Amino acid sequence: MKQFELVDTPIDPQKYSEFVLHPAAGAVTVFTGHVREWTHGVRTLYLSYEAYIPMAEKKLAEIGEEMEEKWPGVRVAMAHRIGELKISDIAVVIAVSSPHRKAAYEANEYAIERIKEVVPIWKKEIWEDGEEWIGAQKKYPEKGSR
Amino acid sequence: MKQFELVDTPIDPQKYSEFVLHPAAGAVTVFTGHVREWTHGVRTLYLSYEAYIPMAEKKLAEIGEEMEEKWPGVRVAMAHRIGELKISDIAVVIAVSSPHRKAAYEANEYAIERIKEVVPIWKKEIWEDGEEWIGAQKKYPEKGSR
Amino acid sequence: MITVHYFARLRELTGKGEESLDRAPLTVEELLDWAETTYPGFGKDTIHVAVNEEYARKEDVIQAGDVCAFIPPVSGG
Amino acid sequence: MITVHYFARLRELTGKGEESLDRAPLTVEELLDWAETTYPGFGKDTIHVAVNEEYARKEDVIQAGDVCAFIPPVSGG
Repeated sequence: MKQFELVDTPIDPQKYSEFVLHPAAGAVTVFTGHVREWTHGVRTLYLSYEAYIPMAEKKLAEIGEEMEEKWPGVRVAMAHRIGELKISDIAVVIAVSSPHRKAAYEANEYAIERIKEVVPIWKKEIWEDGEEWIGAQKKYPEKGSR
Repeated sequence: MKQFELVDTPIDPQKYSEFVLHPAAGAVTVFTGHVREWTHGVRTLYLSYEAYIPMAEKKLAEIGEEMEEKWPGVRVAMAHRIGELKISDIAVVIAVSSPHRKAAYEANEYAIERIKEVVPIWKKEIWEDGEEWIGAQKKYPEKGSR
Repeated sequence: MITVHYFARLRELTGKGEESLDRAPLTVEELLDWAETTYPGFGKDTIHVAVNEEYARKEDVIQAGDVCAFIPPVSGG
Repeated sequence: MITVHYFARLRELTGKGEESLDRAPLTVEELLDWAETTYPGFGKDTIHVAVNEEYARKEDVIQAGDVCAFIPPVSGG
């Protein structure tokens, strides 16, 4: 595995938590984002994720650098899956270790917010009666917004 | 496994995250607290945890109920290990699922704060030149503080 | 008779994990006073008492058959 | 020549994942205008352009050899 990666196979969160663990770490937070069956009353059959892979991995690594600057002492590993995902599959994993728990929670939540803002990954929802590429209609990544 | 339990063997976080996952869950947060080698410049050799087991499991379940009241839709599983733990071993695991991520982060952090306040578990730190039972000297559990 | 449990520092101080007392009924405060007298250094001002696995107030009355536990400051997590 | 990549909705709209253009140098804004004209419904007002895997401003100039990508609103996570 790589510390920041896009994968097209099922994500094993344990690999990422083990990657960030070290003897000075007292806290590890692992966030996993899963395919949800129902969104706003519409039933999802499955999702399809697509990415601009090299740029997405570069942006994940940049987010990791931002986290290490903001919360010194954290260690981070992140992955996003692409391709077709079924209900409950893991789309994204964020593992953060820290000497103390506060930073592990804060940095982890920061990471998912940033991923949703700047990492070039796109989700298509496939329902019983249609499909659509999902994208926030108001918030765009800005150069230098870090 | 039980949803809220004390165990005297190594904790496998995966069991708890699988327990809370369901088709409406879009986010899962797993917190693990690990034995840290250094605390305030003192090197820990290992830790020993002791608990009032039946009351501790009851209090964990109560914390779970508090979480479900405060963040409707979350599912929770928690475990704390007792006995002797070495560096990097998991002392506590908190798994929370939620339709949306915000509640999964908030409820998880709430759980560890409450565990440290009210669950009758005690930690002894064993160093190269001594040992001591650790306990907050100022903050005590209050009846009805939930 | 009531049962009292000792944990952590208190277990080491008293040299026992539990014992039976023939003193009920008594209040939580009276139980703490008894412990402080019996086991010098008990430190009752930092200790809570659980009665039947629930935190009790100092004025609560312990009845025969109750299971009590002295709860020093907790440090789990 | 520059290379341009299309993803997600734009890949489906254009019917291609990438193509080569012989239009450099040009600004990001000019590239977006070209795309809107060439592919009706492109929606350039909601699309960012990455040049060599970094988000670019509208006034940035794209040189021959650069690798560009149209980035519609992202929805990872």
